[in-house]
Amino acid sequence: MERVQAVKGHQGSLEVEIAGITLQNPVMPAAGTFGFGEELAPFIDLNRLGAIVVKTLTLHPTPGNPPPRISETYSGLLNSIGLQNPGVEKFVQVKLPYLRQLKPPLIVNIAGRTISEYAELASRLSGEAGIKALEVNISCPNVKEGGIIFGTVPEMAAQVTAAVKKQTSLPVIVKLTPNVTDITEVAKAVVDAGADALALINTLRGMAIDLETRRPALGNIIGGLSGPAIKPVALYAVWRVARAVKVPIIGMGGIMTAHDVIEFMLAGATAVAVGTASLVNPRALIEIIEGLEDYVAAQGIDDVRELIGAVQI
Amino acid sequence: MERVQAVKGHQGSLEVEIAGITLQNPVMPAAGTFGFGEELAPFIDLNRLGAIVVKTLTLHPTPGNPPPRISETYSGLLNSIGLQNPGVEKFVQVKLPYLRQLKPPLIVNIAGRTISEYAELASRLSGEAGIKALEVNISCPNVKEGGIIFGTVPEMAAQVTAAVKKQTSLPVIVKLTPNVTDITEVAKAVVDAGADALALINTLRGMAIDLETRRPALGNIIGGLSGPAIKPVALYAVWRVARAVKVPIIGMGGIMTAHDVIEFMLAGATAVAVGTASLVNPRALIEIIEGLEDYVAAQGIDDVRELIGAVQI
Amino acid sequence: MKLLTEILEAVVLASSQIRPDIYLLSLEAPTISRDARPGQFVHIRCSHTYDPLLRRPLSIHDIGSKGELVLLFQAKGRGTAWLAGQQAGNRINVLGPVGQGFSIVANKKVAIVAGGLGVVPLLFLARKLLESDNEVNFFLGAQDCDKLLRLEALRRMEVNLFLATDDGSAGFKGTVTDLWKKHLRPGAFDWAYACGPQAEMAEFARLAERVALPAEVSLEERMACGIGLCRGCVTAVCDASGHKKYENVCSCGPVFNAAAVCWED
Amino acid sequence: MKLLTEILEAVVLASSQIRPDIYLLSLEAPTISRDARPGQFVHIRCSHTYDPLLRRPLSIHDIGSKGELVLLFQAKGRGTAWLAGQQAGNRINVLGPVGQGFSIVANKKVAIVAGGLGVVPLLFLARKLLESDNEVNFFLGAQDCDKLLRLEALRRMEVNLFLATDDGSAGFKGTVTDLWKKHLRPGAFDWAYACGPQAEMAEFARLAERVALPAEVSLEERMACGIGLCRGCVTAVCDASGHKKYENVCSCGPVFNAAAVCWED
Ligand SMILES: Cc1cc2nc3c(=O)[nH]c(=O)nc-3n(C[C@H](O)[C@H](O)[C@H](O)COP(=O)(O)OP(=O)(O)OC[C@H]3O[C@@H](n4cnc5c(N)ncnc54)[C@H](O)[C@@H]3O)c2cc1C
Ligand SMILES: Cc1cc2nc3c(=O)[nH]c(=O)nc-3n(C[C@H](O)[C@H](O)[C@H](O)COP(=O)(O)OP(=O)(O)OC[C@H]3O[C@@H](n4cnc5c(N)ncnc54)[C@H](O)[C@@H]3O)c2cc1C
Ligand SMILES: Cc1cc2nc3c(=O)[nH]c(=O)nc-3n(C[C@H](O)[C@H](O)[C@H](O)COP(=O)(O)O)c2cc1C
Ligand SMILES: Cc1cc2nc3c(=O)[nH]c(=O)nc-3n(C[C@H](O)[C@H](O)[C@H](O)COP(=O)(O)O)c2cc1C
Ligand code: FES
Ligand code: FES
Repeated sequence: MERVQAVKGHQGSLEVEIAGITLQNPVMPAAGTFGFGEELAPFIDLNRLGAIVVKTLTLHPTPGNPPPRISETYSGLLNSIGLQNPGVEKFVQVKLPYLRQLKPPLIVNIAGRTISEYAELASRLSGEAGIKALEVNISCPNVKEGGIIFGTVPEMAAQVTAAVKKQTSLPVIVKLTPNVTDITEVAKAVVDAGADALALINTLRGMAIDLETRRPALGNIIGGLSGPAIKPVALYAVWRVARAVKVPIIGMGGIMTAHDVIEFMLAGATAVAVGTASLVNPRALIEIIEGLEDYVAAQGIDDVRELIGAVQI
Repeated sequence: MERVQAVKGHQGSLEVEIAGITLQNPVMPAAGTFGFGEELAPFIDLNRLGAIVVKTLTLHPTPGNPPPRISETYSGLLNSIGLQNPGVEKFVQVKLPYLRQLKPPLIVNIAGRTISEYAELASRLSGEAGIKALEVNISCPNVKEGGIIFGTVPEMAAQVTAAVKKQTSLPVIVKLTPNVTDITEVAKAVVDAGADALALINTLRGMAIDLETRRPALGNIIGGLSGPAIKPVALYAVWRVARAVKVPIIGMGGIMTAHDVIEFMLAGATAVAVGTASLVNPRALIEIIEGLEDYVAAQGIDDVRELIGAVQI
Repeated sequence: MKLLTEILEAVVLASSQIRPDIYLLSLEAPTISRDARPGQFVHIRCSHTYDPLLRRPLSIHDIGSKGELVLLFQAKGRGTAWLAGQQAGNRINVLGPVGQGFSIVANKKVAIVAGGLGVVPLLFLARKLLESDNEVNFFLGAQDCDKLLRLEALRRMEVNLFLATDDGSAGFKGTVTDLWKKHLRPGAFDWAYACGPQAEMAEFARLAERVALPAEVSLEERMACGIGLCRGCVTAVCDASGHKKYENVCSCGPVFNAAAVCWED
Repeated sequence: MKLLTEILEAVVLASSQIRPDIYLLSLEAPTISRDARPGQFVHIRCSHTYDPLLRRPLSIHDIGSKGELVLLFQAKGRGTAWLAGQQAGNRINVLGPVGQGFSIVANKKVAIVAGGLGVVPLLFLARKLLESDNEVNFFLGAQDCDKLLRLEALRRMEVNLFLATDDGSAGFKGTVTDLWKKHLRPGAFDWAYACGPQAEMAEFARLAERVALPAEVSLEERMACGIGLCRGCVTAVCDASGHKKYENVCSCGPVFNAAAVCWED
């Protein structure tokens, strides 16, 4: 339904740039919905993605939250995974070799329980070949220590950013939470502290109750809401932040189709990430990229960057 | 699908109490989705509702925002009505006589551009017979002055509440916005300032872009998101606030069925409001009340108040 | 009118695709068929879940000879695509009839100006105006001759039919308002009605005003409730003194006095 | 296994309601039928819009004689209600086969313990175990005789069938694990498989461990992706040293070594 007839012959450029890194197209996976890449390889050609973004890494292996971790909501998904991951060392040994040989730039997402853990993660990963940028997750609603706490107080967000910047020469993308009164305050604070790009939004805090048991539907009680349900909130956040800061923005939140991508770019995103859509349809990333190719062709757009922030007010 | 078979003979009480007012059942309309009552009268018996809540009133007639004011999102609705209403005087003259003769307690929702406007509205309405409570809207995302600004800063929210309380002996319900970092801070501030009950949540800030025109889908650029999409966010807010304050809570946000009502009550709501559901199905309020009757009957619940805050953690 | 509005599970009697993107749908909805007046619409749930969430407004296109409710619609987006997939025997949740219809005059010379899908409410209007002994002059326009909708049905009615196409593939070459303008002398008509693209209706209103012809238009606006609860569907109208205010298209319209509409918005 | 997983628009060949809330659905899904192993599941979109949003996991119940993929499911909530409404000729988006299936042993005496809907993956398992020349003892339990599913199909297979019902309306009166326990002497079986309610599987695991019988169970957990992307579907498993960790039910399971599962959770 969403696919536009391609105009024969016309081929607009889909290339964009984020923090000095060139992406062949603006579409990448959202952290935590892509495993470590291999799981999707049977379904799509990972080399066609704009970038590769892997599940949040912590310094030590993290077991994650007790199940149930998933609860479906109307056009949305509540999750409380709790950053389950093998830890940075095992990642470097077991996962990185595979990821390194993929063509798209690799962005590694990190989260610490303390500012010094963020710094340590940054320094540990900076030395590794094949990593093109770090995405700093200060917005996970599902862990007790760290996570979202750093993302809601502008000063703390700035401190995390500065600490990471100090340890790495890699571009630093800071991932913001929408669960704040004014997201532009946090955005400005992290940009002032050196963030090279911003990623937004992470999930909205949410909850569901199972009527049969009268217990929370999630083992962790609360979770993060993602998927089409949150798209309007995400688009608003991107639009607000794009007008408040000068660094490029990776927009995300409920993107399911190429049309959604275009809305995010018009609102001010330079690139986008696709999360929940991949969980529903493992081919979503590629179908979205193809949809984007069709769209720029049909509209006679020479350079997709024309769309960035081009909403008419 | 949602209707549970009623157990013959058993009839649990649905009565609840909010700020000294007895409601025959916990279900009322959400402000702004019920007109001034008359519009729904052809479809449902208004006397069966737990309470009557009318569109926000302002001191002077408010023309509202330019169209388009509505944009459908996935399982959600963006609106930017902008508090269009005839003003308090016309309300008293033209609408109140009709509302006064209805049996359920009448709750009048008010919004000012300044604290003194809130106070003036409260004093003007307190003298009128037939009004049982005031709902103070400090959470409308769609107006430039007042509205949400008062709802995001705890001190200002408290000031509005105190100013209203001073002018009226009616119970005061304060309606909160979810667009804050910590809703419990605002909740505590308004309760300390004298709020007798809380209503939450108002809409989430959101935005959509029309791809054909590349303009915002709403004339006001941004709007408020309501409907099933936001239910998990609303439920989380109710649960948080219920554990933070002692006053009763009117929960709302995405309630479509009796099952949703039960989730909100388990999370801590004493009563609930139904908004978007009435726009989709004019009979929703009554169907939800009937669903609730069936549920308490089927579960053998003697008193619906057993459910309030009864989620098992 | 409101007391007549019902919510019902209408049975689909027949559905046919009359153009690649245009569908004709007959429903069994006796109370609606009985009470419907031209210009009113029905408001339809296009899902059994919450996505799509809102009802879709569709004008009442006709009441068939067996009392069936006939709708004519374009499959545009997610809601109408769902509707296009419904087959005979399925049940559809319909709210209606809603809104204020056209004024039904009697024994007059009337002009009906239909641009594109604007024909939808105007066919039913023509039928009713004929029943009240009016002389009905029906101006039908579209981009090209393939897009002239319900031509056969109109030809079977006792109307004077005038055709216009943008490309001249049938009838007059130009817009339907341009065609109408050629027939518009003072006194040529006693009453005029239009539905179609915004720009053509604005032009229609301007032309009618110039010759002081009473004129009504049917407007479109995005809707949520369709029954006046939410104030989501407003259009700007001006009272006699030029004072502008927002009125609900669903409950004060969709038919408005053409002179009252603020066309510049 | 992963490379064999496909996403396809499967055509519904037949759908029948075999109990008030239970449906048997045949799909044309040749690649899935070809590659499927007992215990694997398919992951199905139950909407053409975003509500319901997630796929629903259903075990592979059988591969029919013409290669059709057969599913057996209970209409529980919104997703399965949609699926129950699909008719022959409709297309359904299916991802599969997914997950790790049961171990297919050969020339052994095996016990299969099915509680309620647990029969779903176990019928296909029995068929495959028979093909590998095992002696198959099939213990089937349910609340009452009306809820014993696929009894006729199982009777047509070369299995030793043992029945249990909670109310004694057919076979042994009690749970299927209680019935199995009565047959469970050391050496009675070489291998055991189970699927059913959590409590019965826990009991099954305990009993099997007591006689050191290799035992496998198929677990259920809420799922999003179904292919290991999200870590949403974990269950706690213990390694030999009792060390607990969370493993994906979708990609490491749904079949697990019964001894490894942390049943107390
Ligand atoms: C009073 C009235 C009568 C109408 N009668 C007809 C008719 O008889 N035949 C016909 O083909 N169309 C008619 N329309 C337009 C029709 O309602 C829209 O084309 C339809 O709602 C589009 O829905 P969708 O799901 O296909 O599109 P989507 O793009 O999925 O719609 C998304 C949202 O936008 C709204 N929307 C989209 N386009 C329009 C539009 N042009 N006007 C109002 N809302 C819109 C939808 O209702 C929905 O809320 C009428 C509109 C109004 C207001
Ligand atoms: C590997 C596996 C195989 C399964 N095989 C079968 C089968 O062959 N036949 C059958 O009838 N059922 C089977 N189930 C259970 C089946 O998936 C659920 O009953 C179904 O998802 C319920 O969806 P719904 O839309 O009807 O319910 P809803 O209540 O609308 O579901 C809401 C959400 O909860 C999830 N959910 C609800 N119940 C369960 C459950 N018991 N297990 C996992 N998720 C659940 C849904 O997938 C959905 O995400 C299986 C489950 C798993 C994990
Ligand atoms: C199952 C799941 C796991 C997630 N894990 C992470 C994570 O580890 N790190 C992170 O920064 N964001 C994580 N997210 C958030 C997503 O990256 C993304 O910000 C969010 O889901 C919004 O996008 P979507 O609506 O396209 O999913 C996760 C989201 C989901 C649904
Ligand atoms: C069209 C529309 C108009 C609204 N107008 C008001 C209003 O005037 N005053 C107010 O306090 N809330 C208003 N709201 C918010 C609702 O009262 C309610 O808080 C919100 O919609 C969440 O509930 P729901 O998801 O059930 O709609 C409005 C909501 C909608 C959808
Ligand atoms: S659509 Fe709600 S008032 Fe018109
Ligand atoms: S459901 Fe996503 S990892 Fe299992």
